[in-house]
Amino acid sequence: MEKVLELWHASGLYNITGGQVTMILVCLVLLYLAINKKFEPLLLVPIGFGGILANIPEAGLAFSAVENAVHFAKPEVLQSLASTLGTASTEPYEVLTAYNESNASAHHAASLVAADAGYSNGMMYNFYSVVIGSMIGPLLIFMGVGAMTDFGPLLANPKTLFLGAAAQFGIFATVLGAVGLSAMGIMDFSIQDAAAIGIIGGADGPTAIYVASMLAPQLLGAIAVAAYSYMALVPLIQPPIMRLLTTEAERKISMHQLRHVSKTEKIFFPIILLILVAMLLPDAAPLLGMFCFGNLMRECGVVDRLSDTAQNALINIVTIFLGLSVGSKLSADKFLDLNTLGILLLGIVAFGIGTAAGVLMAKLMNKMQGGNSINPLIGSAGVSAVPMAARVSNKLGLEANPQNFLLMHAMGPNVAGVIGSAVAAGVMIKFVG
Amino acid sequence: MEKVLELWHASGLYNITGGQVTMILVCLVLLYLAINKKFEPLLLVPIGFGGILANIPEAGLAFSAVENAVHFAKPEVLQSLASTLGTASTEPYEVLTAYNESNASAHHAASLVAADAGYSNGMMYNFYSVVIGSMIGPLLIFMGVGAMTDFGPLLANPKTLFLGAAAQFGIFATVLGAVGLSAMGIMDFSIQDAAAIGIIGGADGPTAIYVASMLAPQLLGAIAVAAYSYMALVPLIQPPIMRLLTTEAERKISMHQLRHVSKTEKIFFPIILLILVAMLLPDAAPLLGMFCFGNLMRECGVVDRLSDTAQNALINIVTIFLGLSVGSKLSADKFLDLNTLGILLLGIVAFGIGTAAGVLMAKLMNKMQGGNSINPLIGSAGVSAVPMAARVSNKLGLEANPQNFLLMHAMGPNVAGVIGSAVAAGVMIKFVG
Amino acid sequence: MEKVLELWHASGLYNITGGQVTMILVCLVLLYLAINKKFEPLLLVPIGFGGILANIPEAGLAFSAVENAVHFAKPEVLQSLASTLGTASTEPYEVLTAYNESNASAHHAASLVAADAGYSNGMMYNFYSVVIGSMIGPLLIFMGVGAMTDFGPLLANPKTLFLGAAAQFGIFATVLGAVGLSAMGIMDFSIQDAAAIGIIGGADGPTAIYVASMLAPQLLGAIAVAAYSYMALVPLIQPPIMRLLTTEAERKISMHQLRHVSKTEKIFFPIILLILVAMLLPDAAPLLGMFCFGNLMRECGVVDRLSDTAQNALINIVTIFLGLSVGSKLSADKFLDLNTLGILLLGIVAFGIGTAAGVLMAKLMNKMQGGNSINPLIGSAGVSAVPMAARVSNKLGLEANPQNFLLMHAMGPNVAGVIGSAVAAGVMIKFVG
Amino acid sequence: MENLVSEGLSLMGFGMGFVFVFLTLLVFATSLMSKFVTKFLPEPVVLPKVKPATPVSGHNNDELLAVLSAAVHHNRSK
Amino acid sequence: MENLVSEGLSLMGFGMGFVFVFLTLLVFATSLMSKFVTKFLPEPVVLPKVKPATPVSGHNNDELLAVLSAAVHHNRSK
Amino acid sequence: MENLVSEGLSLMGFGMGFVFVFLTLLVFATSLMSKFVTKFLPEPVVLPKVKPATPVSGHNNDELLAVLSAAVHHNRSK
Ligand code: NA
Ligand code: NA
Ligand code: NA
Repeated sequence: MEKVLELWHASGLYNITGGQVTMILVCLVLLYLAINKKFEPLLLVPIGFGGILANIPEAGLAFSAVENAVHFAKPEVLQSLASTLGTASTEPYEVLTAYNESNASAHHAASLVAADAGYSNGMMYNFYSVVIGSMIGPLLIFMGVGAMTDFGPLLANPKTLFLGAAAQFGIFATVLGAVGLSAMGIMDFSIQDAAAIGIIGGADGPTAIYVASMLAPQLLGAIAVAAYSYMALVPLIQPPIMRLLTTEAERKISMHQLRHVSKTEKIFFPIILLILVAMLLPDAAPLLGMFCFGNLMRECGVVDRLSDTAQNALINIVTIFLGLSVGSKLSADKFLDLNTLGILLLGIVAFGIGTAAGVLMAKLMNKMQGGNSINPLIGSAGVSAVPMAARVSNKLGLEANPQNFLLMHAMGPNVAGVIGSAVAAGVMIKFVG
Repeated sequence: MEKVLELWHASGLYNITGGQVTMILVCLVLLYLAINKKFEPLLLVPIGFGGILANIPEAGLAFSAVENAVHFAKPEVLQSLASTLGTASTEPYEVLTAYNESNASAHHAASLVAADAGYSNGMMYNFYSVVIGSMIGPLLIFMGVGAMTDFGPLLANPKTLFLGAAAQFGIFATVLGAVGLSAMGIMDFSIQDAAAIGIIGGADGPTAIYVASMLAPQLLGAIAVAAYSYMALVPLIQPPIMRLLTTEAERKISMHQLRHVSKTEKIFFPIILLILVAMLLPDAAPLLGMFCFGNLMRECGVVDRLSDTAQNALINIVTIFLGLSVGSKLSADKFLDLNTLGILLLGIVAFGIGTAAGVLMAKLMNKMQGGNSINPLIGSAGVSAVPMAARVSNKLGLEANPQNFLLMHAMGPNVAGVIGSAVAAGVMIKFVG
Repeated sequence: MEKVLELWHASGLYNITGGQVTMILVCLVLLYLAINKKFEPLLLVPIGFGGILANIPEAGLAFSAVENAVHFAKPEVLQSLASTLGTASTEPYEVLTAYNESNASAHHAASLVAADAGYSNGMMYNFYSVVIGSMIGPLLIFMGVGAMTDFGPLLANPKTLFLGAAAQFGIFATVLGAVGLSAMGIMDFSIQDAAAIGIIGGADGPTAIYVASMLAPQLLGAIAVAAYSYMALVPLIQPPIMRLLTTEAERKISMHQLRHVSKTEKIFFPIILLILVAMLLPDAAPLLGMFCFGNLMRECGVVDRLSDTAQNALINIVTIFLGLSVGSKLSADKFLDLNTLGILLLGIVAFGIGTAAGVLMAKLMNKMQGGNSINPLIGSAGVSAVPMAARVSNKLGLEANPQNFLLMHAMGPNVAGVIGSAVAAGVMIKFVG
Repeated sequence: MENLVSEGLSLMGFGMGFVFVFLTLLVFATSLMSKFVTKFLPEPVVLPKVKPATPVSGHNNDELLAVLSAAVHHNRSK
Repeated sequence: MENLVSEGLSLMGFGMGFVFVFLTLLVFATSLMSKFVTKFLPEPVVLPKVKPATPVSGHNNDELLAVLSAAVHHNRSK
Repeated sequence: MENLVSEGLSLMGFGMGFVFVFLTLLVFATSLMSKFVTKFLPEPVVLPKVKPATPVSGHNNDELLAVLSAAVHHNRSK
């Protein structure tokens, strides 16, 4: 009987908190959106499922060994942790606070104490540490995306890079919005938090995860969920803004066919981009370096088996673990927070402003070139969200003029937006990292 | 000349022990069984080969840096290790004992001492630490198996889950057998050891490795070898028991065709299973969580590239390293032991009892449903050993009635057995872990 | 304005050193050779690209956290590092020297100090530690190469193993050359350095990386670049030597067709080789053990899915990271050195001597067998450089006699050379490691 | 030793008991779910098999190429 | 708090500025490169698509098999 | 320095010596093995190439499908 009670007291049903119930429901909604509505399923299926795992009561899958030790709160273990961390109190909450505030040496010592007491890191915690804590996950995704990206349309019309630059205004406007909300006392974001939130406007998943894990790891879950959800919502978010800012005549503009781009130009491009990054913004070097490496493998034509692996087996493996790792940050204590609402709100504003900035820049460029050569609809593709945003441009173009195929023209700003947000990421890491 | 002697004194031939010779022969037999007799070759080829590597004299491939340092027994290194571990003696054996009994901090310190003295972990030791010590290997295999499993037959007839429950009796009967042998003084198993041995009766390789690495790592080699060997022997072990416990008339029972199961049901199933695990037995969450995740990726239909990778590149990579890691536990000092014989004996008993319990349960269910709707031969498939046990059921069914195809009916209890033994694993980890 | 200056002072352009410019140019040349001249592109593309990444100023991608902390030289951090490392000076250079000379415990403590100060290991440094520092990279490549190697031609004519032995003379002659240059005061190589340089003559990339990372990690970059470059240059290096040492009549010798080798022999071979290694030279066990494991997976016929993965997804993934990791050792401070020139010079000498020794051994064997059964041109294939060297033998054979197909005959010594240089590696690790 | 045996017995009792309870609940939950799905979420009658397009970053080349070739065709035919 | 807003403003200014400077430089560099390539490294007119042979350790079985079968043929026809 | 050269010479001597000894033993062992195999384990004369079925957990869908379709056929034909 005693054992039955023990089992019952250790069960999820007995221990579950309201927060965990809420988060499990949130994650089921994410799975629904991913599976039924095809919202970026490759990421949102693992994220949603990982979120459920992270919220299983008593399993402690998303916690470190020390957090698990504190959770189970055996007096002698707490005593030992407290003395290691140099705190007088053995209250669980205060031991945890002391742990979170302690330096790397104390962390290491506390981990050994927890290990001696028989506690170990949760599975999801280990996934997070290895895949995101070490940054390797986002970097390998970036390498794979580089290996999948064709810079041909960009090289055929390099001026579309300006559209990719303009659309990053969404990022920085959102940073300002976030610090504004904090200054007004509505939210409580530091400048690091604000920068990490802003990057949602980059409309690029791995960049957002990379920056958030560096500047505001406690917000990572909300930021990643917002970034991927809004990327999936691009076909809903962008069209009204695009229609509002363009005239029917502008939307009808037909662009002339792109010139042929040679293999050699495609090989040179990633190297030039890398050198430029190296010379101007070393902080963006890991992200753009891996991106350029993937692209060089793709274009050079002599390492096809490596390029294939980077685009398939490797990126798939990393995607599985990256998704689960992001999910580990969806534990109730980290996600259910007024800040999360703020992030979701600011994220959609970021997408909107980025879209508007891209379209306005395209209008400006069109004006400067005589008013009949650049369809402003391709400007919105500058936010990234490859290739969804480019398809949206194409769709609106076809609506205005059924013979007006904008897809290839929009691919230029689309991939430019990837570069643009990686550069923006580098600037933010440099200044507030 | 001196150097020739040195080379000779460092050679394997000069240093080999009888135990190492024996183990290399044992591993050659494993390779023979795997290659010629097709005994679960995907695991037994790496295990057998890894076992040979682990028994190469002087190479120390399966030892930690500290064990290697103690093996070569330089006085100053032993002195330094002894003082780090707080033991007075510098006898190699006693230093090693002190190391094995010391806590995590002392382990860490001793590793640094060994590293300073120029010793490093053996290759196989590293494989084991990363793949099994961290639990990631069995979990990823479970994810891949989940991605390969079709729960259709189970969903068409959920009552077959009872067969998967009954067959787990083999596990717990064996636990009792193991503690009985210890109580009688024949063997020397702790309750943890007994639980780990019992799980052999689960007839599921990754579950056995997971539980053994948690409860009784020193027995892991024998347990894994027993589990995979007996799974390969299912076509020999099960039929006599099945024939003994069923009548000719029962074996002739034809089952009616399974109903069609919709895609939606298949998507819901892993989520329901996960929630149930989360609510009732958090200790089984890592194992069943990854299993459900794999299955959801398979069924949801929107992440096929992830599901493909989980079933192919990823599970193959993990299988290679898991096999080698298990092999690292086949070093003579760990394997050649009376306990190993006990494990091999208890393991086959476990399979037999599990088979019998499954068949008896099926007979009972058949009786309760009027005696002509459930063929008791499908009960034996409840031990798992997917899909071998289901094929055995089918084969015996065809023998009794050449028009009686039981394979699909036996797949239900077969996959139910996987769930059943994972639940049993969770209970044991909860109570004795 | 202040921030603009800050950005400028942190930019690559402001901080770049002459050495970094030089190294970036060297890496661009490597990329050119790999892409345009097809010089072992699978390795040289990642190595070259990784070399550029390693030389990005201020990014510190190839440096450890401690090195990065010292580079940015904040007084309080230097102070803290100096006291941890037990050195009085807080001069960056001296702190770094103290770090490099300190033991594992001090290294660990210094890493924690650097982490506390907010510094982390560079991306490339982590790649190197995981892939090469742990030895796993070269070992997995060897496993994959084993899974790709057909020992049929060798088994059909086992005497060609002598050719693989003879060609290793290039390795040891180069060791002697390296110590000779040091004895004369021209270079400054230790015996470990000399052994690592000699292994270039083994004409086998992963063996060279394995030995260099063990005996002379500071020379790894130059050794790997030399090894892969000269392997690509085999069609230029070998023919003149082969023509010089053979007569027209010898080159015309036609060899009789190889006998059929049974599957069983091919299965036994890797096991016999492993046992022999285990008995005679445990230090070569990791390298040859993984090689034999790969080959057994290939030949045993029951684990084709593992063998496929070892030859494709896994080896591709490892190749990407191995190349980048080698590239991390191409940072200016480690590569631009008189020693590098010495290594490049000694490496080509090693290839030349190895080729000559192989050809001379083949001539001797031909003489001993009556002078008309072994074409000495196949001797040069004993250096390894699989399968380039065998193709060179074939090409020269066809030049002398258009009906004389030597390729299969040269494959025997070719794969024998792989075994030979792995054995030589084991001997050197045993004696000077 | 007695203690060990009683631990074994208790592990057996609780273990088998829990396994049965758990799988019984799973039988109920699964049956309920199947009924629910059959009633409220029936499968569409004809489901043409469509290969789902799930590129990681969504670079869907098929659609891209289709549109591109249409575009080229359009330009040529002018 | 004021400080936070001014930090945000400055981040915005410098960030957007830098992004534009960087991408402008990239436009110039790319255009220059394209001109250079078009002028000095034009593509060969007809480039027959050849599948590059890139085995990791170079075990090129195709060539090997081709030569081997030729050799076998040669031996047989003697 | 003299010491270094003598170390190099000794490494050369022992190294080449060992490589030759090792590969000579390998020649003997391999030849013996080949003789043994040819004598006692000859290959069956005709070996029809069968693709080995080696699923990790053994979920062999081919066989399963074959049996399943037979079963369906059987049920339908009743
Ligand atoms: Na972007
Ligand atoms: Na089972
Ligand atoms: Na060689």
